[in-house]
Amino acid sequence: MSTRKKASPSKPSAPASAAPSRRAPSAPKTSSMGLDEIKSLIALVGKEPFQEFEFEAGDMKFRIRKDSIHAPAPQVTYSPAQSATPFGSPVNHLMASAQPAPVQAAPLAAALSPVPLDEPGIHYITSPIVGTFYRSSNPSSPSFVNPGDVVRPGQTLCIVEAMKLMNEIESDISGEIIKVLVENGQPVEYGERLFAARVG
Amino acid sequence: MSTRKKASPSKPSAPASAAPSRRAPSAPKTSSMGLDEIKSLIALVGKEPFQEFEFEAGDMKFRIRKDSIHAPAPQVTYSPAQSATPFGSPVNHLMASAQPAPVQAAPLAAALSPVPLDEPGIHYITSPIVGTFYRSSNPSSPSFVNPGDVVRPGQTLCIVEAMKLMNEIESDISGEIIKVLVENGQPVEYGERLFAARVG
Amino acid sequence: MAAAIKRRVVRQPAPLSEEPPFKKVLIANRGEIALRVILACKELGIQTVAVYSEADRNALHVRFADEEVCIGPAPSAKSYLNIPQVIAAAEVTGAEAIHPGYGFLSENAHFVEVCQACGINFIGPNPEIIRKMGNKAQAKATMLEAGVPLMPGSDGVVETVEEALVTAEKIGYPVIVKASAGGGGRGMRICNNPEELPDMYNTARSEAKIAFGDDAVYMEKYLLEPRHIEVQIMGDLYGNIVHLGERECSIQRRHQKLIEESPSGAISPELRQRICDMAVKAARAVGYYNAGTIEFLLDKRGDFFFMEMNTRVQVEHPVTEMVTGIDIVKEQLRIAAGQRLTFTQEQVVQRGHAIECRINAEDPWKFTPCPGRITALNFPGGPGIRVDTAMYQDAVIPPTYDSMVAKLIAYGNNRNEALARMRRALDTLVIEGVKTTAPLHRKIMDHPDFISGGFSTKWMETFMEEVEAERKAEG
Amino acid sequence: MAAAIKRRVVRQPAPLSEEPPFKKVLIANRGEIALRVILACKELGIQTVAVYSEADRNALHVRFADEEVCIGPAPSAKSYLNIPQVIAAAEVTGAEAIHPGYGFLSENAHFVEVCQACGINFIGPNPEIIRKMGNKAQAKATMLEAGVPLMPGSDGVVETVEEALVTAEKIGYPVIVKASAGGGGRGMRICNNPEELPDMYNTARSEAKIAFGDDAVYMEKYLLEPRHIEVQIMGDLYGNIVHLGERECSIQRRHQKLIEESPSGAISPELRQRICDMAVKAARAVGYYNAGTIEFLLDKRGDFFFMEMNTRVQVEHPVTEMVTGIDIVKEQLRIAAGQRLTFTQEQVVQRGHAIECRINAEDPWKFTPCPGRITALNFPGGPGIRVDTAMYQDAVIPPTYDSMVAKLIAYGNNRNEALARMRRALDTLVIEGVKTTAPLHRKIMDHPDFISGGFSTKWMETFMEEVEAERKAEG
Repeated sequence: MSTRKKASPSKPSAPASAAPSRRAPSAPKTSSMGLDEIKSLIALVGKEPFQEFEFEAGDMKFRIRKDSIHAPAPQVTYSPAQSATPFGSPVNHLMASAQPAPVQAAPLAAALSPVPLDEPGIHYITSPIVGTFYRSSNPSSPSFVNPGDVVRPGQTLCIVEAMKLMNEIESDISGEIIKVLVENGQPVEYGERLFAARVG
Repeated sequence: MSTRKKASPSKPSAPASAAPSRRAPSAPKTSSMGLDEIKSLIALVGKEPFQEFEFEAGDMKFRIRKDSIHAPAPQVTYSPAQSATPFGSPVNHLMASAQPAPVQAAPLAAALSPVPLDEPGIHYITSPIVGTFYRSSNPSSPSFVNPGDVVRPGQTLCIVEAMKLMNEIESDISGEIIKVLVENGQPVEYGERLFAARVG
Repeated sequence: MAAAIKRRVVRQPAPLSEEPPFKKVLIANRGEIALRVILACKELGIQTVAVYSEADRNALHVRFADEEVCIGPAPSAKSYLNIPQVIAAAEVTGAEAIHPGYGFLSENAHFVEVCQACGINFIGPNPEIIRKMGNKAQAKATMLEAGVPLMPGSDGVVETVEEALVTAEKIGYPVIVKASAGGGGRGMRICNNPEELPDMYNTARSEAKIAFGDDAVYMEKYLLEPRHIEVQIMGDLYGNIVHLGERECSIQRRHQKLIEESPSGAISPELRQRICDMAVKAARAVGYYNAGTIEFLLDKRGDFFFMEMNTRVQVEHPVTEMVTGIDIVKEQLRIAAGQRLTFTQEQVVQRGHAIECRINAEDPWKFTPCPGRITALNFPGGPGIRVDTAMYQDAVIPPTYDSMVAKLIAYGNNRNEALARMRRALDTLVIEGVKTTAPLHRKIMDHPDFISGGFSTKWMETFMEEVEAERKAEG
Repeated sequence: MAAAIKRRVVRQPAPLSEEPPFKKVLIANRGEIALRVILACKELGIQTVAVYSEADRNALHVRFADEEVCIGPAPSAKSYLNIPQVIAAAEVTGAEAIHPGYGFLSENAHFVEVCQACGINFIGPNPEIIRKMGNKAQAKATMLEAGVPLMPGSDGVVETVEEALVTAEKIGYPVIVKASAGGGGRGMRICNNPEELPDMYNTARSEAKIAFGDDAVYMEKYLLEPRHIEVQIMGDLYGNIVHLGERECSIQRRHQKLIEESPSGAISPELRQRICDMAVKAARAVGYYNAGTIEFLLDKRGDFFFMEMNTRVQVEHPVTEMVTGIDIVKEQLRIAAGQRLTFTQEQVVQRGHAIECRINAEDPWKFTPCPGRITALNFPGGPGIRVDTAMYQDAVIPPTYDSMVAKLIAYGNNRNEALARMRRALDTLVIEGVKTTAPLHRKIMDHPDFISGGFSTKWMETFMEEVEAERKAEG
């Protein structure tokens, strides 16, 4: 799945430092240590110039990770097959948002998005092909799905037209559609997010 | 003063990534530690220039990681007047050592040097000019100074000849000459270390 | 336009001396050639669309195009070779034409047909030409008919000594007798005259029998120190075909060109005239248009033989551009838009000398690919140096595609000046993080054979043996 | 050699087509011009010695020289301008000759004398020529004597209306009357004919009196939209002097050139002949040798006037190299070694068009210097682009020296092609970490005046007013 956020404002020239582990914090099962004590620990760590703090005692375990503006953008990860963003500031780039709102630079657009990116339990259905996105089989038909609809694997969600062929895009999960991410009739690229769904 | 060690073997272009985790050795296994003790440990770690701190005692375990971006590798510093080494490996460079020993790459030569570099209490007398280094006023005269000699400020240590002029180089400290770093008759550049002396 | 297809801030186009041949062109390629086409488009005022695989998200051709479309995952078959995705990308961006670069879909006649069916202008010749020239047998038959010299040989197996003698007489000595089932030098004999032929013929047959269990042999002309000489051709839609002189591409390893130059030191003005005229004749025989290359093998004695035609721009096109001053890629775009050639044969002048070194991310002595991250980079500059590359410091060379990092092109008023410039260009080239073939090139530039120009397509083999021996001696 | 003077592994010099003019040359400069000279030396098989200040320890000219000598701390006066240190560096390394580049010691006659006294070959003309051309009054007197046109004017103060009328008649209208004590436009009047002169003359005097308490005025020819045109000269030690055509350098800000081209669009072939012949005449008058430049102001009507002579290589020499194919720096080295010019006047042909943009580390609109670390870098490549620079990603531009980051040179078969290439070169240039003037250049490349070639030395002022107004309008 492609996040489509290309250039982070800071130059990620040092991938080694840019790949922090991101684990969801374990739920604190309090035992030997009381809640107040944990709180005071957390407060202390917050004051210190730490990036990460892991703590384990008995069956209790917690981990703190700060993401300051100094820290590399969390969405940027590198795999060997992926190269670094070519040069830092995307000064020449604009990203047209799906909304008719004025065009927004990528990071800003992301910040304004009502759907939090990569939230646990949220699944994105992406386009397997390049083409034009249609929500219904023809202009007079109703949309295949709307936010709020519960979908099953294999259910048709939309059509991506390419080379005069109408390609039905099917759901790969069971869940509830919470947002349609592309406007009807708009072009989409490979890996582009079409729908956000809550799995379940 | 110029150190004359130009190229470090690793490229200092990514200071952040150049700071591998340098873990403090784990504390000996003393068991159950109170909250105050943990706090004091945390506070201590915050003050020390560590990147990571891991602690394990009995069933308690914690790990602190500081943001490496805030703390670039200590050996790499940039001053406005100094630029980064142009590219990493000095593959094309050789540095002829002052000894008649085979030529050595710079870092290796430094490692072999019997005089520790920048040791506390050691002062280097450097050449203020480019020219040819002579230890005596003429070939039949004795050297101005020899290792073991105690010198005073203003005392002539050697001659650097440039443009047919014999420039007497004077000591800028009181102390004992412990090593002559340049062979008689050899060219020296601006800022080049000529003598190592023990101040006092 | 949706979020998918990012648009850059496009500057107000400046007044141009010529109308752009196209409004928007999609480049169905990656790496330096994709960037090269983008540069040509920019110079002509054409908007550009980059397509890219997920592995190339941060590639320079993506950065410098006006629009970009991700067309699939890293494997070429699923992205750069995926015709429906490429066509759909052109459709959704409204690109009028597709430049295929070299490799990938550039010589795929089916792709050209799909372009045509979708009303997209393919920047290259038509599918019939591509198909004809892509089929070895058909290409040879066409050339034979057009009177272009082919490598002489027997028609299949030579059954008897008498037939061998007749055949040898027909194709001219020296000849080589080869086992039909053969390979690796066994069952192979070179004969210089009719006296030694009967013995050689029989020995070859017995060797073939022993080695392969089959004593069938065939015969071919044996080329003494052949050179790979190719001629750059350009033709428009109105039947105008011109050549842009020859390129010398004999420095090859396993049929991979390493170094190319123009002009060739092995060619006299008279021979140049003959070989270039023959190339134009060959192109005319297939009604060729757009850029193409006719490859010949040139014998020591000045005989040359058609090998194949490439119906696309070549990796080594810059050396021709440097000596002729003609921008081949811009001309390709103009031709595809239906414009006439902007120059006549008389206006094509080879001036000075150009050499190209292909710098690959490979071990310079073992040629094992070396993908990875570029940690430090300095490309040479100054007079007479051109660099065609899509690399930058911190870029990652993926293992998925070819290993070319950059093409270094040196130009001089004569070969010696070009050579001196290439040496100093290689001496001031810095690429760290991956191994490259630059040290190999630097060594070749100092070799007496290369300096004198006395080399054939077989030279690299000998040279690598020399290198190997040297390396062994050094421990 | 001691530890001080590091030696690089020097490759076995390859067989050369010409004997190196020198064995070893010291370059008494830094930045791109030091590297430029090193490249020329490398091409000629000459060993190089870099000198550097402590601020330039990691500079590319140090990296690519064969030997390097630290000659002092960052301030130029203590390093690059420190004659004893430079000479001592040549002595200890055994350099036979010193190339001064431009700036620093390049026009210091005393330095040349010291070189001579120490038996070191200075790559440039002799101290007498440098001294003569370095002194404005003496240079003008020499040129007057040689019949080179000077800017006409009064001999000092003009005392009466009658004298003003006579002087104006002599120098030709329009004339400018200027307060001797003046400045800032006050006490300054432009007169187009004898009718308006008496009034203008008197007004100027009264204004001068009020403004400066001194009513003395002098007169000069007033140039309509003057252009800065300069002619590249090369001469050898045997009295051969040739010109390499002209350069157009009218795009200047506060007498700092920003953009240079060759040829000039304002010059007809006939005028070119006249102005270039005059430049040769001027050079001959002082017995000039090595590379030099005669700068003229060219009037709208085709009259031109001697401004000054630069007795060294110019920043903008690459545009001449691009159109003539002559390597000026290599030729300088050959001349200094006593070789004859390798070409005759007849062999010098201006072919195509070249434009140079000086990219400075400055705010593009306010021109405040912006030293700092370069965090990302991409120099343009491809056909027709030359980059002269000593920058690299991660380099630090010290505040101590001039702010030039790179010279971008675009070549094309004609001005339009060169312009298109410069545009796309600027569009694919990436310099991050410091501000540069690249956006200013990009804007100029799109301006109708620049495109049409209709500009004078006064143009930048108007252009910057336009820019300012635009920026204000945008908020």
